[in-house]
Amino acid sequence: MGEIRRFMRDDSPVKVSRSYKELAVRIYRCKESLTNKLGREPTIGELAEELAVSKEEIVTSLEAIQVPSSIHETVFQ
Amino acid sequence: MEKPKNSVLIQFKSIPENVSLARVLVASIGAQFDLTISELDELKVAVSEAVSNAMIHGYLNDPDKNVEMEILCFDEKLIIRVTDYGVGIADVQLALQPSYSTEDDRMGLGFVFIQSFMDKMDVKSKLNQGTTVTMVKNLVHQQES
Amino acid sequence: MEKPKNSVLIQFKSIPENVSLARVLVASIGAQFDLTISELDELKVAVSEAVSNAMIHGYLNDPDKNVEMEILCFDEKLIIRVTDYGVGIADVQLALQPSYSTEDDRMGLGFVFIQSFMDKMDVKSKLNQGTTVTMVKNLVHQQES
Ligand SMILES: Nc1ncnc2c1ncn2[C@@H]1O[C@H](COP(=O)(O)OP(=O)(O)O)[C@@H](O)[C@H]1O
Ligand SMILES: Nc1ncnc2c1ncn2[C@@H]1O[C@H](COP(=O)(O)OP(=O)(O)O)[C@@H](O)[C@H]1O
Ligand SMILES: [Mg+2]
Ligand SMILES: [Mg+2]
Repeated sequence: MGEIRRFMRDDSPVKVSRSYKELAVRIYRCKESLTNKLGREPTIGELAEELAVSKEEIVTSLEAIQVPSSIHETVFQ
Repeated sequence: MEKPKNSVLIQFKSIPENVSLARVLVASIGAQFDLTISELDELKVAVSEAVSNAMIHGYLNDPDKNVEMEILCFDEKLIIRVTDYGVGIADVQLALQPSYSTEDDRMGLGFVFIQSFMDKMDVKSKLNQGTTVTMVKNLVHQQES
Repeated sequence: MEKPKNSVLIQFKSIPENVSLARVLVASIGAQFDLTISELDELKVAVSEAVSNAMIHGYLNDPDKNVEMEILCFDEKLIIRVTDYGVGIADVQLALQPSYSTEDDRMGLGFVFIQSFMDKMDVKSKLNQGTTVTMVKNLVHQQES
């Protein structure tokens, strides 16, 4: 069993939060360049294709970098 | 009613982390319909407001209470329903007024945001039984360019 | 049992899009615990395998049936439970064997992946009543580097 794990895993110590931050930066850059190119805002699918990542990863990383800014969060603090 | 293409029901504890969970869930449904980031952001704000109202007002921040969210997907629209079984709203018309809040330090703009970002909103509430906020987002299918 | 810090219950239609939904949900829970990328990928693979088994084998791809997933978060572990009310498994021991599959074109490695990526797996099943796969992931709290 451990074999599959060793085979699949790159064992990078990089934390998810950092990788999502990096992806989010790329997403916003890509959004800007595609907006210029298309003359409208790109869809999530177009961003995913351009960046060669899944829509799933885009959604997760956009939410993961969300700074607590909305009205509700201040109340919980 | 026409049968939805997809339907998702989720139930989660009334803790702040789960506002983000509700947001990510609705965003990933939105992504299936290939919306833009701005459109996803609007959906997420509406859901955040409804879910945090359920937690803060409905359940008075009691983490052991459960909030429910139902998402129904049709070809032309999304229906999102957020329910709590908490204190309820005495006067819904009043609660919907811009800048009305029962708490001093709050802005009273949650319902205003929901109404401006979604195409339809309906609030059903009974004192001491709870509140259901139903939101509808029309899906405009854009021409491919 | 000790009370979970968070608990989430979700029910969704048995359609392929919802495998992705389940992955996003577990990823966003994983992000709260700030796992490493490899740990999160492993969680997502395990959940995909359990959820797609429920849809493909349990429900024979009937889109009107509902799959349930429950996530319980404790300080030191995550428990994820995937349930279907479908055909069930006649012989669980046999089904767990590497490369055993009741379908010719499948690899029969789903359970093997789950067992290798999660710290514990338990399968309960009854013919014509359904199947529950319970997976446990220990959260090792590493030193920040
Ligand atoms: N789920 C709910 N349960 C009980 N009361 C609610 C609920 N949602 C909203 N309310 C009431 O409606 C008011 C207005 O809500 P909102 O527009 O979101 O403003 P705010 O949350 O800033 O007070 C709240 O102050 C509260 O009294
Ligand atoms: N939820 C389920 N309901 C019914 N049968 C199942 C379920 N999950 C797994 N099985 C049975 O166990 C076998 C092995 O599953 P798995 O290791 O995931 O391999 P595969 O999905 O490639 O067949 C399946 O072929 C199927 O017969
Ligand atoms: Mg509010
Ligand atoms: Mg399988």
